[in-house]
Amino acid sequence: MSATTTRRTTGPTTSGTTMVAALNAALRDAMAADPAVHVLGEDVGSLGGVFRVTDGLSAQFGERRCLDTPLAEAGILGTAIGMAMYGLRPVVEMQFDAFAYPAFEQLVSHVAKMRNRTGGRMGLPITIRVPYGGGVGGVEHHSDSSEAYYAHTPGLHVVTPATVADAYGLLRAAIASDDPVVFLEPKRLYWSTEPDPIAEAGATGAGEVAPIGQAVVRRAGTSATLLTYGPSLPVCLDAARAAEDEGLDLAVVDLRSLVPFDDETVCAAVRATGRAVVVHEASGFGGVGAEIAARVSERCFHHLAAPVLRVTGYDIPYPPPMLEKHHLPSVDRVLDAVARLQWEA
Amino acid sequence: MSATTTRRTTGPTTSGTTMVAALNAALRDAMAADPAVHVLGEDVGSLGGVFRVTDGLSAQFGERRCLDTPLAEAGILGTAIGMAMYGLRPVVEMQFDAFAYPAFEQLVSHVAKMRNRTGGRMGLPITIRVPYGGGVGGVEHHSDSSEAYYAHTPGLHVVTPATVADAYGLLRAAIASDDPVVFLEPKRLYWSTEPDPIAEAGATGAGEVAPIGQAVVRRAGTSATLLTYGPSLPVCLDAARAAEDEGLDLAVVDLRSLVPFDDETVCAAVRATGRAVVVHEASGFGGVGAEIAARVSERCFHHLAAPVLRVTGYDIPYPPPMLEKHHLPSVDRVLDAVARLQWEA
Amino acid sequence: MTIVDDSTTPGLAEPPTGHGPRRDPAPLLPDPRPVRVLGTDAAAAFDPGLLHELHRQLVLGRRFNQQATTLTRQGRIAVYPASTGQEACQVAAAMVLSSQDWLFPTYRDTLAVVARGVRPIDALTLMRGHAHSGYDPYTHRIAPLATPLATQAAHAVGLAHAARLRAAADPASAEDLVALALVGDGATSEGDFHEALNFAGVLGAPVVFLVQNNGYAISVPLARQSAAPTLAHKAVGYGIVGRLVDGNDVLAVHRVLSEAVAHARAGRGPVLVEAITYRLEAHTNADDASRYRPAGEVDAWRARDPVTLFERHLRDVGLLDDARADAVARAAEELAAHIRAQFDAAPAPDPGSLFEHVYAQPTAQLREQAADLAARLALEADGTDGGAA
Amino acid sequence: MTIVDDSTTPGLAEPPTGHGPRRDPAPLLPDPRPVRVLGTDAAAAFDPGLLHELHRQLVLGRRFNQQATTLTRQGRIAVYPASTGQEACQVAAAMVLSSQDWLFPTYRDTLAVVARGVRPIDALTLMRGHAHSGYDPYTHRIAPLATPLATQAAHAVGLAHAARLRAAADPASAEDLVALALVGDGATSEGDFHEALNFAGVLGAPVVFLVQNNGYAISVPLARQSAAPTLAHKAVGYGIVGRLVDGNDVLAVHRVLSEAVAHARAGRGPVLVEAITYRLEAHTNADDASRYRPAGEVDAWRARDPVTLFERHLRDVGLLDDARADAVARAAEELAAHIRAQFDAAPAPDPGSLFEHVYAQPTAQLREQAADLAARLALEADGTDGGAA
Ligand SMILES: Cc1ncc(C[n+]2csc(CCOP(=O)(O)OP(=O)(O)O)c2C)c(N)n1
Ligand SMILES: Cc1ncc(C[n+]2csc(CCOP(=O)(O)OP(=O)(O)O)c2C)c(N)n1
Ligand SMILES: [Mg+2]
Ligand SMILES: [Mg+2]
Repeated sequence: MSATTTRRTTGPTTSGTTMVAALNAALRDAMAADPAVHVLGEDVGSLGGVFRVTDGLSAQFGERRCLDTPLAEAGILGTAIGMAMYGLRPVVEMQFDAFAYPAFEQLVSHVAKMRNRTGGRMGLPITIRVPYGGGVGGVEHHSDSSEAYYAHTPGLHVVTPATVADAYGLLRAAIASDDPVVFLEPKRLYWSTEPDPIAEAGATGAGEVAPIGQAVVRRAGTSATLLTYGPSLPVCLDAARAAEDEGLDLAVVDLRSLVPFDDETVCAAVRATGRAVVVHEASGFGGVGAEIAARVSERCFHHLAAPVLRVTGYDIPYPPPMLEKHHLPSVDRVLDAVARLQWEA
Repeated sequence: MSATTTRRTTGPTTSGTTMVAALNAALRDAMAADPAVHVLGEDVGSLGGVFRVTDGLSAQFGERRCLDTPLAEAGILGTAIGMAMYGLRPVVEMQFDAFAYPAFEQLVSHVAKMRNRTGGRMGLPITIRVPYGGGVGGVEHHSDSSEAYYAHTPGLHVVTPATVADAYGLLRAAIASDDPVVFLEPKRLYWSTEPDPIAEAGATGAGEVAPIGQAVVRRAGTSATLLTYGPSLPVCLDAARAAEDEGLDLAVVDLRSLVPFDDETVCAAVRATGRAVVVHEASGFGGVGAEIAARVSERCFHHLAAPVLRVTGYDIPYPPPMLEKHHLPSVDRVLDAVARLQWEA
Repeated sequence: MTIVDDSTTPGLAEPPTGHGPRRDPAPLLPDPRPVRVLGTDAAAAFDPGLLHELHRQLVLGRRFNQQATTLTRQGRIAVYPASTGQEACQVAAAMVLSSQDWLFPTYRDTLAVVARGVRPIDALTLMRGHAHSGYDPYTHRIAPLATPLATQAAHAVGLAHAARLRAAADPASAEDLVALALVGDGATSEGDFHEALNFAGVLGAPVVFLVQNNGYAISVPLARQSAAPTLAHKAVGYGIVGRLVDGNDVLAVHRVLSEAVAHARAGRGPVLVEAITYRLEAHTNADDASRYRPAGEVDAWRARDPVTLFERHLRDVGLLDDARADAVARAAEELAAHIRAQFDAAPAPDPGSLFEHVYAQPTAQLREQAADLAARLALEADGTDGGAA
Repeated sequence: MTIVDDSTTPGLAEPPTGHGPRRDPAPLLPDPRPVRVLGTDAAAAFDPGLLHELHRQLVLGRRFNQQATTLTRQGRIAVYPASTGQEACQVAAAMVLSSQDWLFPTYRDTLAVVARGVRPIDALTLMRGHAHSGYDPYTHRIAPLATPLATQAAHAVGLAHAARLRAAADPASAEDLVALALVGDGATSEGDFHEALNFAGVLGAPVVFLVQNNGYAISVPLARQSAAPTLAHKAVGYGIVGRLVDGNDVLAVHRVLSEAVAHARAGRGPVLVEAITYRLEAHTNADDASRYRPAGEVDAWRARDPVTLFERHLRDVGLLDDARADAVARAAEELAAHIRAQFDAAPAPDPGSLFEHVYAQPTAQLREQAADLAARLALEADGTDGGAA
């Protein structure tokens, strides 16, 4: 099945669906559609995962298809590699962002490289689901934004939904992809239902498979362009609404896929306004925002009226719950950056 | 001992010294100066390390001070953490870049975070030596450039020497630092002796401790500025020499320290020419070059006559030996990028 | 012990080297019947003072677990992984250590941390959410509580090894310390557990590993975690001694751990102790244990509640009467009240602290970012106070 | 077997659940005397055809090791980790597998890969430096040779488990396959080894782990690697069967591995086999073994050369005469000549291949980069050919 097919399924269609429910439906539909799809991870069975994303799967498909593994992330991913070698499509759950790190070697040295190593003979269609990011009051090691590590590793696709529909659509696409996909789920949005209908071109509808590699303009605008993804999308949309009061019309682009990167959509949106701010939760230094700012600056240089600015987490370990609000990009910080876009120049 | 003291030691002073010998001298001097310094890793004892960087240390200081460990990188780093908790200064050798990945969780979740976690009460003065990069005909997994992973992790210092003198001086500073330092050694330069004397301001002399956090201008120039580090410095210096024929006078900045980043030196050098190219071996997407390009664009925007360009490894797994020359930034690729700096504009 | 055939057929003699120590496995293998003391003659050997202190700690510990759980219901602690049902292990782990020893707890071992002397509010800091850790690890010789499972086991080995290194280099400053690393049954599956035990075995480091086998890793039962005869049997693979103990029998845990600590302290190498116990509450307050275990199972374990078992023993041997029980219960209530009061008085954390301890000295970059946040907060404060810039 | 005390003191009865399978350790523990067949009566049970085939493979294997090492001296192979001295393990590992089975080699196991049918030049591709892997893993059911130690052990478990899953879901397509994972003694220290064995034990996957214990991990002797009685004793910690075998006795390795494969294939679970052997050459051609081991030790092991030991046995039992020995030697020379010829004919790799297989379909970004390189190479070619643009 191609990763870019768009087709109707039994996915969630009601407007009150949470992102968790959408992800659950995507897994369920994928497992029903293809017996090669197997879910494995810590507590994914009878518990349904600590976030309930795998709820009911072991009951419906049996414990063989939805396997509670021993507590060892390298072992889980290593086992998934072997399963994929034999033709299965494993979907691995990492319980939290920081607990994917024990599997880093298997991910970087094998998952990302096996197809290349074997001259295309052995691909590993593994989906690695990682609940990521903060804003949920998690204790240390439960709120990391680790996307930069994965995005810098050739051979991986890196995808992150920001809407309920995309949670469904991108997860279906990830599982259908013949390449490994690191699928980053913004914990902060797990319990959000679809926000007010967003006027957008090319957005995924409910129950549709979303294409990997395509950014989407969530809001058109003429003054400046916000480039963002995952948990920061709602912040940017709020900022854009707030900016209206100041007479600014901000465009908001949801990247959805960090790798492959959609230069076309991003550059078009930036050229249209001549000003851009990149927004993400991860620490700024060496974050994905650096890549976005660098490539936008490179590709749109003569369209830029001001430098591309970044609003990100600070360059500190993720803070304790009581302080995390200071670390996370806020509407205010986004608006401040917009204000610094040299409007007089 | 402060990381930024500059003082004479018994380090290498002869001009024919290789980088391996300089690193070895730095370890020897540091161990002699401070009984808290302990070396540990795979094959660091009687073998002296696969690159001989620890040659003779176990003979001179005893096996307790220079310990051959079991073959387990997470265990090595985890053990070093405990040793540092007790007040020692462990210097860990990772045998090759890709073999540091098993220790990723210990590095990211503990080494980088312990001081912050404990409100400054428990620092971990660990030096993690990682031979990195390609150009030495290594089989797969022996040529990774992993600096971006470390540079994006708050709490770590990330340092990489490009000259023999800096190999000595930065390693002494790393070991003396009260913070953890990922010390990246460009394998490709291991056997190089100091190149032709380089006219440079603020460069480390032989046998001196080099300050962490200070870039150095290896070559002044007026036309454009090359920003680079580690194994790519000689390539940039060669490119600068070659550019002379075309009437271009290229400045070359050796970053030496990726974290902390020396904005001052870098921005001054870029503002002086108005044009910049970042050069490194690692894959470009999400590489350290993205951060450099982004922050230079942000901080020097109105001084730039052209976008900051990047010459990097391609976005592919590191190639096999017979093909690596195509992947590595070459003088030609650097000159091509310089040529694209919109000289007519 | 010889591991090779004695055959002397020419050319087929034993290999020239045995490739290593090749020690006798017999003394390493655990007795598969968990050590019990309660209800046996061995109980009589315990000093009444120790018995009373163990009792007091158990009752206080239980109350601590209850109070912390209540605070989660009130939203004053974000998350609390209760050790209810495991108090015998928690209390014994703290009590067998001397002041020079180090404790390496997991996220579930707040009670052991408190029993070793940390103020309850400081021990609960991580779970409250005010800071990542609330106590000075050097004051109490306790590593910070943290969640990455099994990683602390290697730290314990490194610290214990470092103490031996220092003792060898400078006998005057020698501390005969032991490091006690706590681990859950689930965490034994992590590679870090393996690497730590292997390093400990090879280095002969004075470390005791206590696996609190409570039968579950969140929802995953031990049968899906390991097919080993017992977790203590893992010891043999590292050339270290394995012991199995009834984790709900506080005297048994105390005895086995004391012996293990003495063994390690004497330079005889590390010990792996598996304590069979049960967590009576859910994994944390956020967990729904009914999804993965039957109520009957919990009830059966409740009948083996470590506090009740011990109280029954003390009453049987005439060391506990109602008056003493009441006094201890009052002390427990005082502890609970004290904890609540500490929570009332706790100040909010300072946002400036975010940047202070990332490095020994903040970098220029962090000073910039700290200034940015400070300016933003000043502005907000002005706004809130109605003040004008 | 019961692991709890039978005591029936009220309230002190055995824990309500044993938390897991708690199986009997006795059948899992290895006999600490390595299995030997050569020089024992058991040797007589082997079929002469098999004996001759083993002999041929051993001689060819030795010649292969020599030829590959020679090619490193000529600079035609960048690096070669010879298995000289370990040929009995290499050959037996390949021969005990059926066609439906899978082999998961380490970087030292080129010879096993060749013995399973891969063309020598293709098996040497990684070490030559032309590509990361030279053979189709599906054609031969051999995972690519790769260097990250112990990581392949988990892949073997996953593949073996997947085969069982498919067999259960679709009995018609069932393959009774076994995965054989090769590991070095040093690699047993890695967390990945532990996690793989634990998964195998819990899943009951049909995997055999063969540890070639050659006494060293590069320079590090086994005594610094592990304090275990034997590496095979690690099996008990995973609830799997451990066996110890003389790795220089090809008949013993063949027998023990055959039994292990049969055990796994029958659904009786995984097996860990430790073969005690020795690498007679340096770690690789880049290594200087004199830095860490005495010449006398090497000489002593040379006296137990697996090829010589086996030839002596065959001559003793009248199955090898000079004529047969010469014929096999000639075949070995032909193999060596064939390898040299293959090297002469091997084409240079295509730079365009760098971008082709990073993903199933190259991304736009990679197409851009491939075009950049292609343009650069075209320009260079023009320059070299003296052609003008
Ligand atoms: C490396 C890592 N992986 C996953 C987790 C998530 N997690 C937290 S507790 C837990 C279960 C731990 O079980 P066990 O070791 O038996 O300890 P217990 O909770 O029973 O005390 C898991 C999977 C984690 N904290 N660290
Ligand atoms: C994860 C990892 N760490 C380190 C290395 C570097 N290295 C290559 S071979 C080797 C020694 C391996 O020893 P052993 O497992 O005994 O295998 P042998 O070489 O004896 O066949 C080491 C440390 C590696 N390849 N992978
Ligand atoms: Mg548990
Ligand atoms: Mg070995």
